[in-house]
Amino acid sequence: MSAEPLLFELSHPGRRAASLPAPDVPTRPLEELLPERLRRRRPPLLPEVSEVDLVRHFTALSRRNHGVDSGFYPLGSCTMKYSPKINEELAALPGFAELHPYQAEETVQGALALMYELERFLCELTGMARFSLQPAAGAHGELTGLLMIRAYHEQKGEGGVRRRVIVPDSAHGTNPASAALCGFEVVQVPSDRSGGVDVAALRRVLDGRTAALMLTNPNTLGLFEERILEIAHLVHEAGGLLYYDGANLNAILGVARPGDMGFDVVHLNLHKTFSTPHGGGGPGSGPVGVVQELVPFLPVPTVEKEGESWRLEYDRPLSIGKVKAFYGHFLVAVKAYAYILALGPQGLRAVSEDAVLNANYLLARLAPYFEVPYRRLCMHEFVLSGRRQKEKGVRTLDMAKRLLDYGFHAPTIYFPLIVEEALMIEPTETESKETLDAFIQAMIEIAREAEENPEKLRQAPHTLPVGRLDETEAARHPNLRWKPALEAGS
Amino acid sequence: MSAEPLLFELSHPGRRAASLPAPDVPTRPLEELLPERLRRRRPPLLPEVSEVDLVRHFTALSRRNHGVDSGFYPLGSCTMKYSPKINEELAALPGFAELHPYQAEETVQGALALMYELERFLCELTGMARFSLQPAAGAHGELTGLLMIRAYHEQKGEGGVRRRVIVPDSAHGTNPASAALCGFEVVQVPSDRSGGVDVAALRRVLDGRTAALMLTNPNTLGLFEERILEIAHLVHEAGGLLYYDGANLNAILGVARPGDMGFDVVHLNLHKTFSTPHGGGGPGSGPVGVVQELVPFLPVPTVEKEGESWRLEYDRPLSIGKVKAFYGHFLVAVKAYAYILALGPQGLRAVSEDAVLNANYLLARLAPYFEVPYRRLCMHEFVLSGRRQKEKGVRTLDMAKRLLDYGFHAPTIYFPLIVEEALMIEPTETESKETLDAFIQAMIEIAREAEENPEKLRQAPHTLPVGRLDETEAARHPNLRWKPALEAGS
Amino acid sequence: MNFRPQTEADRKAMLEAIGLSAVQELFAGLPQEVLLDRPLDLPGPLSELELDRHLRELAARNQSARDYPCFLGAGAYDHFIPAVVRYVLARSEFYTAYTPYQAEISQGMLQAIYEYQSLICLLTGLEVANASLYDGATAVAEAALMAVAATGRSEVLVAEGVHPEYRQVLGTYARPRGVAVRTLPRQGGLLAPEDLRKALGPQTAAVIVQTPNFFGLLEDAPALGEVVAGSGALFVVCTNPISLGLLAPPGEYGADIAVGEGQPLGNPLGFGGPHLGFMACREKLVRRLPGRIVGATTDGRGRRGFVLTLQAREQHIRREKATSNICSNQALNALAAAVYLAALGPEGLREVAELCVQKAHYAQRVIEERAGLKPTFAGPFFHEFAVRCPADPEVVNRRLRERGLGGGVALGRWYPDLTSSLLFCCTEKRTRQEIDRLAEALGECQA
Amino acid sequence: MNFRPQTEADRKAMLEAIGLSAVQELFAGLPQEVLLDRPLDLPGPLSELELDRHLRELAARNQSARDYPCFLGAGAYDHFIPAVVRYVLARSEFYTAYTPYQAEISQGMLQAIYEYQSLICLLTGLEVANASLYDGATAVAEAALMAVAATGRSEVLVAEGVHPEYRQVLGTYARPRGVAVRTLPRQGGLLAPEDLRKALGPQTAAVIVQTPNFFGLLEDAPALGEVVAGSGALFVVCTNPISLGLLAPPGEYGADIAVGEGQPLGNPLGFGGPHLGFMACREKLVRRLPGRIVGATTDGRGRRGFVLTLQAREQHIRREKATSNICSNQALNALAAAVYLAALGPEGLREVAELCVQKAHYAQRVIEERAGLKPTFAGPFFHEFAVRCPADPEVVNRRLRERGLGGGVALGRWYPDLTSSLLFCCTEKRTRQEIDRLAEALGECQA
Ligand SMILES: Cc1ncc(COP(=O)(O)O)c(C=O)c1O
Ligand SMILES: Cc1ncc(COP(=O)(O)O)c(C=O)c1O
Repeated sequence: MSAEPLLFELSHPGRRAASLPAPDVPTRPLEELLPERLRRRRPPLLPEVSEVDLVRHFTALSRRNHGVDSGFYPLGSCTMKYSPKINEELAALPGFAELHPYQAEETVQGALALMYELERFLCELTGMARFSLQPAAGAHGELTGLLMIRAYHEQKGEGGVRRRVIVPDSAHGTNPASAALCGFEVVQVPSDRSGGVDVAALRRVLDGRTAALMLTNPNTLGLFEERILEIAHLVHEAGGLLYYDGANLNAILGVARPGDMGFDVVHLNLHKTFSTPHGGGGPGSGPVGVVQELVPFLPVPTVEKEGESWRLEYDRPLSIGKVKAFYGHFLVAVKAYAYILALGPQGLRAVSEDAVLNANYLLARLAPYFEVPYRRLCMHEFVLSGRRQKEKGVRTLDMAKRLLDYGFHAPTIYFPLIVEEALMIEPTETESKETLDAFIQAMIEIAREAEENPEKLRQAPHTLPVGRLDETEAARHPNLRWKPALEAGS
Repeated sequence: MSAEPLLFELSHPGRRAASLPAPDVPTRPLEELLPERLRRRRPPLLPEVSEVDLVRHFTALSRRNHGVDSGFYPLGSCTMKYSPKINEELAALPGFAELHPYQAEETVQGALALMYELERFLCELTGMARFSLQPAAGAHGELTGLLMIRAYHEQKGEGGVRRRVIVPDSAHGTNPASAALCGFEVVQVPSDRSGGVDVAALRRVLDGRTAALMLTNPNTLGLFEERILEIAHLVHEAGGLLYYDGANLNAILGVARPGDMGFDVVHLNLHKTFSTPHGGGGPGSGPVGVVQELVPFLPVPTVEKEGESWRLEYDRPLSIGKVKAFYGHFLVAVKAYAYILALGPQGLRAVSEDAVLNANYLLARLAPYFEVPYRRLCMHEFVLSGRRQKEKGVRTLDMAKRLLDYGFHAPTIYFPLIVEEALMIEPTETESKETLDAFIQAMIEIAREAEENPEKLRQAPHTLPVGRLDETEAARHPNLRWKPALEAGS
Repeated sequence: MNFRPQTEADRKAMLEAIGLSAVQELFAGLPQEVLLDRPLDLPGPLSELELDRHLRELAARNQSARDYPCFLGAGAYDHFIPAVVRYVLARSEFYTAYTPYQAEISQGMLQAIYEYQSLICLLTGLEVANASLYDGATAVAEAALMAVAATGRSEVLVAEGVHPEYRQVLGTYARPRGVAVRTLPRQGGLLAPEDLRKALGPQTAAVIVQTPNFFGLLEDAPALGEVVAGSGALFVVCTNPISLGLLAPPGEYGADIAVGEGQPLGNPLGFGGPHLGFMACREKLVRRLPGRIVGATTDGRGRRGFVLTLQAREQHIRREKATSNICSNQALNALAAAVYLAALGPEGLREVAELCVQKAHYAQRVIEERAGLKPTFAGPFFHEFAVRCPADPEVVNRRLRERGLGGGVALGRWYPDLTSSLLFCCTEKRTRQEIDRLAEALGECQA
Repeated sequence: MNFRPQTEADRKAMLEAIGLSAVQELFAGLPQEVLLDRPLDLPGPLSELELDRHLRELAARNQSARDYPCFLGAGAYDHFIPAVVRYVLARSEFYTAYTPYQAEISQGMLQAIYEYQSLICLLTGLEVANASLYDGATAVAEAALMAVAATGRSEVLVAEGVHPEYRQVLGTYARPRGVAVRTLPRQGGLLAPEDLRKALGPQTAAVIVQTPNFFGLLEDAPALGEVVAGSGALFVVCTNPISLGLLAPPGEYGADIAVGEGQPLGNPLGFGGPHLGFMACREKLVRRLPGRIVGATTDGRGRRGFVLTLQAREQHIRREKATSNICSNQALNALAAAVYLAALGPEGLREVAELCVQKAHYAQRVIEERAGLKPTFAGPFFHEFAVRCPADPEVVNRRLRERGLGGGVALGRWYPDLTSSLLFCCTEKRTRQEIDRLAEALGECQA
């Protein structure tokens, strides 16, 4: 596959793809409408290309990209499952995609009903009292949830003292980052030898300054926090709240609910568990649910039902306010709503069963070849360590790159931080045994190559349009945009 | 790129992609409804795959296929131009795609209006009196046109004698095949040295037995039949009709019209000139137009306008009848209609100007490296001969295969039959100078390779998922379908 | 809109390379008299925005099967199409390709067609299938001509229960070739084996029946096949591929050629086209088969690959001696059919077929019970059935439309003795509620 | 529906490999007390057909911008989106990928984002851009926090003409960080440079203005920029990217950070989301930038490639010390923006902007002439303008709807002194006829 030029390199003065109608209204000279001083002197140097150039360029780029539809994508913590095609069509219906957020409520009853119902579904799945669909992604959900926790403590007059958020060392980076964004002090608790929160250490940090403990359960090691009820009790006893990072809900749909474990606030990643494709990095959607006591703090607006009609409610005096313009990623919500309805209660539970089964199968089959830091049944994902291979001079990065040659996306690597040379593998329920077996074969092959031909791994990938890219160089001398020729010289 | 298994090889009992609702009506035992004897004993051995299998399989197959959107496709006589994306969306509108052909006329006024208007457009473009949109493709249009010619002669009492259709030796294979299908005797006339019809030879075969002369103009050599008016006069004088194979209308939109050249019947390939993508082999659409005298013979139904409404007319006593169920490839017609409106009169003429310019540019630049059988300005396409390279032991087939390695589709080869080792090149107007220049470079490179490294060409292609495929073997031991294991043994 | 990338500067440079100075000179070879001396009298150009608006306005002037429940069948069927079919068809590598003349760069489409051929063989129980024909009607006509060529005989017998438009097309194709087409009358909507036996003669090249036939009835195809067997004629069965989820494959009861309309397999109604003609036959007839055929072969390294094969049958090689004139076919529709069949699988296809059967039979029952309309015919049927209306069927249809319901197909148009009959179809998409509404409305409309 | 490929036989084999005998055993590690002892109380499952029907029913209960002309703006704009944008977004290699963590297998998305960043730089006249933020509102908030971090100061000044919801979100983000937000009042709808000068202080980290502002008015951004220059505060300009087809790029008049809502660039209204927050800044601020950034680099053979870079700013490396908590962003929306901008090119973008300007000004004129409604503000505006209604704006909107017209945004909701004003927007999609209808209807509705 030859290199694909940049759009700008394809540009040719005078070409053009899109066409526009001539003005059908009487026009006036632009000078009379927009003051000269505020006008652009030169048009922006956008590329000038024809429609065929554009189509070929982006078609070619797409062919240099791996998606779930291209093949296996065992990126741990990311739940790269197959998303039903029908959902894309449904979210594109003009009756959803072409609604303006400020239309009168009576003209968007279908949309409001959908949001209302989806909220109910998420409540049932998590055991929360209410949800807000507004957060744009998981991290945004964390921010929203922590703001509510903050507001809760403030309302109880403890805002000034409860300034600490406890986060396990296995937590996703967004957890501490969100806590900091909320103005909290981040306190890290270590994990114990079985991969769970070190409860003794937790006890030591819990006190009157504790605002919340943020947990991912199953955690990022793919392990269920077995002492969760005890932890919840301790946190609540200390006057803190328990926050659930729900990126991993895919493991426990219909099996267990954060609400029943004692969590007070939950965010979900619709773009993971609820099968809205990840878009190459987004858009996602990170709804936040809360127990009854925190309902007053939800962001505005909420969706309320009265009789057979739905409306947006802004009059919520204790609300943390707005976290985003309008009402969240509605078109993503459409897909999640469709997904839940398509699967139904049994289907959702079966999702988790197969997700966990697939993960344990992979783990069992790979265990002989890689170091397994925690020897337990895992949930929807598990973490291996590349320590054994490292001794041969092969790093986890090398194995990841080599996997690309086998036509697989690599697992998440070097996360969670507490496992040396981590490989975090999440197969999801939408992969067949045949695919898992092919992946196992490739991994075994790679373990063998690590012994016999480490150089091959260190040089990988070998079969892609580019070889291993120099990330250090990229960070040292940032080249972050195409520069017009004149400027480039400077 | 690794081999992609057959759907059947992916099959796994118990898997399934599509889901269906349970019956919502009271059901009765199937035995009571369908006699046992007429029922299937075993379900057909269709593959059993999940939706993700299906998506990955066909995504992978698509990546092993070259379309115009992937790159240059200079397949002569096929007019592989870029087709606007908007047209695909318009043809998919439920108001078009989900119409039943037997709906009441008052419920399909928009569709009938579109057909009516498209007929007018095609009349204006060709100088014909009326068109029928019913033929499914070019060859089907030929059949329809020849049937009308037959009916015309029959009506004049000459059906019994006018049984010959004259076809130049440069004609597309469908021309003689269609004539034969119509029960005509095919008489071939040779081309003269300048690539046109040998008029003297034509004179010799024209007589009272002549039903028609079928011409492609510009012909398949990409040359305009300069003596067309004389030819038309001769044919008409002999009592025959003149048939226009309009696959090549792309060369003369708004420049010249078959009707003005003396043609009586014209078929067009909407899937070539009118930019409806070819679908990997179809569907096409081959409307047929006729001069006033032949209008009574058009297939039924025609679309008629009365006041501000449109209707289908079946009551046409002289009609040749039906050539196809329903009304032709309506959804293809939608795209052609949109295309014509998008371009407008100047735009359509500009299409032909650029198509002809592109072809002549290629011809001028390639002429030093390949034998040019006819040294004239060409129209939208031209034919080279690989004779020079053949002397080095490199056949046109080898050069075609080698072009694939350069990321281009090959030209049409070994057609027209009258040019030895023919390479028939049609760039179309949607290719940029840069693309043409890249193609020229590749062709020059290949001409050089033919001198220096003929073996490399004979072994080409080298960069595709498969090497050169054994067509002889395929024809000798036909393997035309996947066979279930049991049967395969037999 | 403008899809030409050349700019004036490009044109100038290119003209220079050619040795010309103006674009008009490119057309210097055309006789002056044929040059159009005026601009084309056509509307446009429109920008994409205007075009979009205009076409949507036209589309909005139609009422589609999304706007009211469609009970029309008669050769075009309102089935549910899974989204995955549209996903695959939207891959531009497929839909912007030409016929795969260069196999190595077109393996995707070739393999897909090979899979399609295999699926059609599995459905029909026959040994080879082509890559598609234009539609069901032309497939019937091509089958007839194929039989004529294979047998050297000159007469074709066709059951009256074959779609009237298919029979018209058959006539159109047969006439100029001097092939006589005889229509065999129906008894109770069906072709009686006895009638067939009497009609069969030494000049009979083919016997063509359709099952489920135009009235939705199941012909006694095995019995008819037995009559044909040994007569020297070929037995051509036109069938609805969805019905083969439940019904015996034609290959099992003696069909030599199976044809039909493949639209129900994942192709939209499209106001009648593009649809998909499928054709399968016995292996021994393969060199008579019209149209493209894809075969598997290998490359120099033994890797499997696919090519267009047996091209000596085709027009571009054999010209006037070809088995047919067909060139472009319905490749993309065939791809849709392949994806559809694979999406459903054996169980899904059976379910669709059974839903059709159950819903149609329920509809027939409630129409009789609630509207008092009697079935026109008595035999077993698949998913279409005719009923007799006291009122003029066209008036009934209009009244149904006023009630937001699609009507039925008035049979009188083709069968003068059936002027009071309407043909209704139920696919899996029709709900009980829609059927009940139809039954009630039909009752009201008779007044 | 069911998207799990495992069959019972597969499950059995896999359990065996694990050493278990039943699926439930996989959950043995969960405390008994947390196991859900009942089925979920949820509807479904639905087949694809039922799902399709149900969602279409819901969609049909909304009136979209296709059903009536949309004159609403205020942060979400009804622009025409060329089909090519949807084509590119439908390539599953893009939309089913995750964030491109493994660069070599994700070059397509990485290059596309690099192109997007370049386009945003060209539009805004700034030196670096990130790969996207959630929306315009959070982009404003992130810019404020970025300025606070960069300057070490604690107060942010925001013009009252900044979208009220953006200011609310800014407040939500600022409050817990102890950042004070002061709103600068408007004079005639605009921020007066004098007022800004007075408000600027030694603790001012950022001055945030929007132009065209919420009322559609053009702030005197160059004058404001001059006031900010040298104050030690950063000048943050929120802008509509379409307007930059005609208006001076923020980088030219001293903006340190440019942010805005990218939805108008090829993204549908979507009832408010997902949209696209864009952000560009001066090079020296790059290590403060939130979110993903793609950079060009090379492989071992010197071939150009693209990677996520400067990750030391981000949460997965720096955790609580990161510049922001953002992880997933709006990659696909950014891709749409890139395709849209490339489709239009410089000339097309200027045309869209000019069509907006001309239509909006025409609308303002005819509304004044025919409906007698006076503009609320006097200054130059882009494609939105407020008018004063004698009648209650909510009542006017309802009456407009009865006439098949979209209404305007009632400003009283956020600006108590503007309760009688309605804000209207005209994009290139609005036709003269629609505008004339609006003007006439507005006249009728005042009675
Ligand atoms: C455990 C966990 N928490 C939080 C997040 C953040 O979610 P998002 O990327 O949607 O902001 C992720 C996603 O990467 C995650 O895996
Ligand atoms: C000159 C010419 N005539 C006729 C045809 C037949 O058209 P179709 O393939 O649509 O049947 C073609 C297409 O290949 C052609 O190029």
